[in-house]
Amino acid sequence: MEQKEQTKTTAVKGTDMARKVRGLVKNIYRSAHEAKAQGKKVAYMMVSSQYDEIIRAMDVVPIPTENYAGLCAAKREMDRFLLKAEADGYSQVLCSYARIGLGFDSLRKELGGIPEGAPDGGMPTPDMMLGSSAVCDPRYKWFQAAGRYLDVPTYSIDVVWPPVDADLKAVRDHYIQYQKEQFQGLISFMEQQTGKKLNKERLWETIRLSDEAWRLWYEIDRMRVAIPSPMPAQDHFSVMVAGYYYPGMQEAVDFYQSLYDEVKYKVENKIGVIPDEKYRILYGGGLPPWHTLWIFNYFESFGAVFAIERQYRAYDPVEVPSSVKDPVEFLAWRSFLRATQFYEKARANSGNPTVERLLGMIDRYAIDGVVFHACRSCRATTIGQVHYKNILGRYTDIPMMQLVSDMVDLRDYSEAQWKAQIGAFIETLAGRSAR
Amino acid sequence: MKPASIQLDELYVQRDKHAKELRDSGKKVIGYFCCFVPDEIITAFDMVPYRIQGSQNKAIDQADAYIEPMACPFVRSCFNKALKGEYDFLDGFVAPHSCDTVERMYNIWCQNKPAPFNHLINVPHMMGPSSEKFYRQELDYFVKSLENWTGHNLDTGKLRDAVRLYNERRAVLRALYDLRKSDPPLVLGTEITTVLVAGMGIPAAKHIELVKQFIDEVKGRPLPQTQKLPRIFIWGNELDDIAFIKLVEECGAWVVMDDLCTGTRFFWEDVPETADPLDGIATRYLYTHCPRSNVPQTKTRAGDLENRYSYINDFIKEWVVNGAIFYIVRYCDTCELEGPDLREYLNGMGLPVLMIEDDYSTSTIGQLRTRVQAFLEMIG
Amino acid sequence: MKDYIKYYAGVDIGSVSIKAALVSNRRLIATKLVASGASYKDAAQKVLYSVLVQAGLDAERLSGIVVTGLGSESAPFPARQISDISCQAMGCHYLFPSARTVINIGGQFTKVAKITPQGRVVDFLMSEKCAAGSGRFLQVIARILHVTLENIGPLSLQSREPVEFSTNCAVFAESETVSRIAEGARAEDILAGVHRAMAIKVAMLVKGVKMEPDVVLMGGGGEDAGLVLAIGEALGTRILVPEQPRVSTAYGAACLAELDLAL
Amino acid sequence: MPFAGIDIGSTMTKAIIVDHEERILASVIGPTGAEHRHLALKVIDEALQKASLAMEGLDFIVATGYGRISVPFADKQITEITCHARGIRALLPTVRIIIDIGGQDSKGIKLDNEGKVANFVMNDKCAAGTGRFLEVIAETLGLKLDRLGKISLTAEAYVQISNTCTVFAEHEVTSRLAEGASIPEIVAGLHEAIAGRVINMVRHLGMEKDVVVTGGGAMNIGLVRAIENKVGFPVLIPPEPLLTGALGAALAGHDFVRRGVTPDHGRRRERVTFFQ
Ligand SMILES: Nc1ncnc2c1ncn2[C@@H]1O[C@H](COP(=O)(O)OP(=O)(O)O)[C@@H](O)[C@H]1O
Ligand SMILES: Nc1ncnc2c1ncn2[C@@H]1O[C@H](COP(=O)(O)OP(=O)(O)O)[C@@H](O)[C@H]1O
Ligand code: SF4
Ligand code: SF4
Ligand code: SF4
Repeated sequence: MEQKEQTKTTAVKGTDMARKVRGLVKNIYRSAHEAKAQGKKVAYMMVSSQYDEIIRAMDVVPIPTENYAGLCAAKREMDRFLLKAEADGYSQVLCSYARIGLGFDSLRKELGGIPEGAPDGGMPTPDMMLGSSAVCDPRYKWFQAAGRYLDVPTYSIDVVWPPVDADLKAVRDHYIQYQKEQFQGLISFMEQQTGKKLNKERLWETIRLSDEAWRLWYEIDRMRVAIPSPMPAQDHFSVMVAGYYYPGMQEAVDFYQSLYDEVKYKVENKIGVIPDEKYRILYGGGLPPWHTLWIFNYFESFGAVFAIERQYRAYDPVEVPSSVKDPVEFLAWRSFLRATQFYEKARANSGNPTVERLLGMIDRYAIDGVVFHACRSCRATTIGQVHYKNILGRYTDIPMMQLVSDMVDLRDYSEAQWKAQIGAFIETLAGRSAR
Repeated sequence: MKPASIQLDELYVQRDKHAKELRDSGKKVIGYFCCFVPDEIITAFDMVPYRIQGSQNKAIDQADAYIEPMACPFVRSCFNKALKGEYDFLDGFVAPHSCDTVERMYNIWCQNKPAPFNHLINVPHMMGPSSEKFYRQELDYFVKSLENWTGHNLDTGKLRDAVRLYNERRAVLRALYDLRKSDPPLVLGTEITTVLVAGMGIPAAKHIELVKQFIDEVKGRPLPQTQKLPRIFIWGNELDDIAFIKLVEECGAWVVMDDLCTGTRFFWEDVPETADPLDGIATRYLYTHCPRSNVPQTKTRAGDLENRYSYINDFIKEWVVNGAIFYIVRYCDTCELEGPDLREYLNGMGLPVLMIEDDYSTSTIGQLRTRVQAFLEMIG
Repeated sequence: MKDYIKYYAGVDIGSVSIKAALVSNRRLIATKLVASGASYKDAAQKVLYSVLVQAGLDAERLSGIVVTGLGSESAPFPARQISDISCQAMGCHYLFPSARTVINIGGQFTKVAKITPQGRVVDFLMSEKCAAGSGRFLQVIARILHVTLENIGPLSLQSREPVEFSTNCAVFAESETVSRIAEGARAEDILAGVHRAMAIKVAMLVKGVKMEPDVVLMGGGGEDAGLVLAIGEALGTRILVPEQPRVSTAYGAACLAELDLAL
Repeated sequence: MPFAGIDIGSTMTKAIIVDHEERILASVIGPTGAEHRHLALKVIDEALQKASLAMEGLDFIVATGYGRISVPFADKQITEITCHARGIRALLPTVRIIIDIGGQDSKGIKLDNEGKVANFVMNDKCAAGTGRFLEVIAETLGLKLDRLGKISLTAEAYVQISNTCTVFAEHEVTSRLAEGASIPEIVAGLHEAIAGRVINMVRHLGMEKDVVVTGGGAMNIGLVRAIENKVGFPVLIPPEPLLTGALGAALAGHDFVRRGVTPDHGRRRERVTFFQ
């Protein structure tokens, strides 16, 4: 029996450059397959682990397994992977990215090749897996579990950030030292696997390129204070691909340069995402609902545009002391400074760095309302949203709302409920502007 | 004097009673989460370490206004108690970075129910020399903030004494576990949980005394006469209520061994007595067997599993186990990723496994009866 | 002069029932409630027709219609769509001008809104995508217990030893109910237990918007005296319930049609 | 030497009496009500009457199903998992996988070569994937339960029902109807959804031939077809799927007697006081 056709999933984008991201995504998997064919090393990796430049500098081709999960969801091709992982004994509440990844690996092993119809040609079998404890727990456990399907060398590193109430002067040295040693451990592992030594000059070069890309990206986001909004959050969730999946590559710099030009043009000519911008929304956090991104367009149909977002947003540029001469030490410093950049502010005000960040955005981007997305299976990006909302409420009275589903698992999503909530939210915004 | 079993029962029911009495007599009580905050350090400062627990038999009725319902229900339950004022007696609140949820909870707790002293210890997820060094430095920082707060310097002699004291408690508890080796075991699984949970809120010296007495009482009891029953090993995270273990034993089994946050995990290994006691403490706690820590990979998958779980293999052989039950508190990502691997390992040894995911709530435990009973029928 | 009076209708297309209210100058003239069934369209047409007939009016005499509720997109007649949260707020405001917090327990979701003295929504929360804490849940339990909906409330009030539930899933609670029956628990104690469990869920939502008195309970849940009592206890406050709780949202919709606010 | 099995399910109560050659003497099926005890007695009495026996004439009574703990006259309580396995072993000895779809939960049971339970899985708390799910939706659609199967077979395509929760699936169903999907397509979608969930769960055990579908769900031909589609080969259906558990219970009673376990007569007498 055939299944009747599906509803729409992807979002209409606001910028030309965001539409080009699809090519960048395809290229991730294409280059991994090509590298594999040429006998180059490919590695499963976790995005935003602060080690990205090292992987590039070692000439290892990364396969971002989390991105692949999001891709499957956007193509609504996730169910068989989710179900496979669940059949293998993984809980239905376990991180759904991990479930897709494990389900994919399990299926590939069972079939002896890439499952037919897997989006973008699927992920090739990696030569190594590189986990990290940055951002969340599943990211250092997932590859260990994947060992069930893949007998390949696996290495994970810690990425440590101090708590906001820490005395930064007292802890800085041991945090940076540990971070550096963790990177060094990774480097020796990769040197063993590839049979090549890390070239420090090459590492400096990749750092320079990725810092340059992120600087441009930061400038772009600063331009987004413009009214009407030149680039919406759904575009951000596309264009982040260059920053997170092409670190240390010229492609990322070129991409953001073009995007910079486009956004600049839009700002100068007051070209907005939608013709009648009534409300400016802040995407307060939570992974995007990859399965139903058109929901952003649904907001737009009421004149509400997502002007800025916290999720997947680049760190603000940080100033590593010029005395740091070693690139690995530079990475450790950069990681520490990125993590703690809002701590001072937080301690002086709300006590919470995320809240500080959100407050700054609400102010600068002339925000009318905040929307959070709680993902049932992603603890790391979800837990705390209610707390942020509570604290934000002490500083601002703009409406805030939390939508609940999952980043990829459609079974946790109810369109009827979302529409009802969005309707009421828009009316609340309207009620305020009428007052 | 009441028999130790009765005293322990009372302490199990009213976990905070003794800690509150001590506090009223002028002692400071420091609450902490999980198995990664060394009791020894707190004790060396002449304070009472108190392991924070939730209530499996009470609904979580306030925490949802502060933390999402998809967070670990154990942590939510603990915070729910805090919101109700049931942890107001704590002078300090210490959280290790055991998992994402506890780390988030630290901030939420401090911002809504701050204790006079609050501290987070960052515990590495990796194991290895550099992690050991870092964790040691985190402990130094913890000691320093305790010194700042109490106005006293850490007395290394007292720390050494505390190490010895807790090692003694570990030895006593292991001796208690030895009584589970015989068939039928001399102590029930429910009794063991009662004894352990009762001890989490009182000074070690007092606990040692009670457990020793309890062991004597057990040895004096008549031997239980029953037909042969399956011997069960329980693996999982937070199981601080006896309800589930009771269910398993009621269905016709002996619970004889465990690897739980509220079981062997927190006490099994001794702290080595090193020249600088903090070194030994750092080593001991960092290498706690817990799904939230990552054992480095070896060459092969089989070798890997062996490396990660051989201690469980020892438990199973020594305590002559016939079946394993996993009790996982839902939304614990690390346990959920670990469970299938451990099952693969145990099945490989021919040990049947029942995997249960639950809500940290005794009200749902009746639901599990069919599953547990069928499992026992299957292996029996 | 009758011809110069203006009439407005509100239609609330809910998951369990479809309701219509006819108002003029905020005065309630007629109401109608039918079960939703398989076709929203027919039922919506039917309730609208019914209130018009009750008032002896032609469809042309209507000066405005607002549709609301989960099924509002399938309204078979031209009408403004407004979310049920705004409608319930407005309905509540005209019924109880002192109200600041309004709870609506419908078939599928429970919604809580904080409102201004003018009846505007300032904050709201909706129950999670889990049926526990919704009216349908009670229906399922009533069905297992062989109790009619109308009897749930009175029966629950007779309970002396409510069964303790702390699970938060409707269907799971359903199986728990079955095992409690198996253990011999009495129907009234089970119902009272369910009411308490639901009340805890609802109270969480209410606390989430930072409750302010007066608190009004509308929707099908308002018909259930046992639930009203349990919520009052959980919140430690007095709960106001309108006379016809299930049509209050439709009434609010009709009022909004009349006000023609720029929402 | 007669043996009785009584299966108190969440929806139906079933009783069976077999003789020492394991021939069925009587069987009764009735709905499970709010008061299990009375019903248990009613059903067993009816069965006893059919078999022209008295309670005292029974050599062993085994109770199973959800309500097993509240059958005061039973000699032993065993889970439905073991009973289903026992029943199927007698009826269809080649079976290796049992899929039991009951009113309240669904289960997968794997049998070893001797027909003993080697492993099992049960649905986790959610009603989706059970008979109750179908009952609730059938009610919403205004359909009789026993018609669902045939209706879905007339559909050429199915609509996807993605909500796992009964209560929300119900709403999804009504909105699909509003969008113009036909009732057969929706019913087919429901079967597809349940079959998917159940099979996915059963896959934990590893699929192996033969597969039998039993319990109330086996009465629904549309659901059975959907399951076959997922499994990829035909499945077996016992002649009276609702009775498998009760039969297994009766046979388990026989096994007990063979092993020399004596019935618990103390319990049985309680029944007399109960009756008055
Ligand atoms: N007389 C009653 N007694 C108790 N509960 C009732 C009664 N009537 C309706 N209900 C409850 O109200 C719910 C339906 O509420 P309603 O407001 O009509 O829902 P919706 O707006 O979603 O259609 C039912 O699920 C039922 O639990
Ligand atoms: N004729 C039928 N057609 C379709 N489904 C049926 C039929 N008879 C019973 N059922 C289904 O079987 C379920 C009851 O099955 P059963 O195995 O007796 O469950 P339980 O043991 O939990 O009572 C009901 O929920 C219903 O969905
Ligand atoms: S928990 Fe969240 S951040 Fe972590 S791997 Fe899963 S999806 Fe990614
Ligand atoms: S049970 Fe798991 S999620 Fe909960 S606190 Fe422990 S490690 Fe964290
Ligand atoms: S957990 Fe239960 S109530 Fe919640 S969605 Fe699932 S079936 Fe429904």
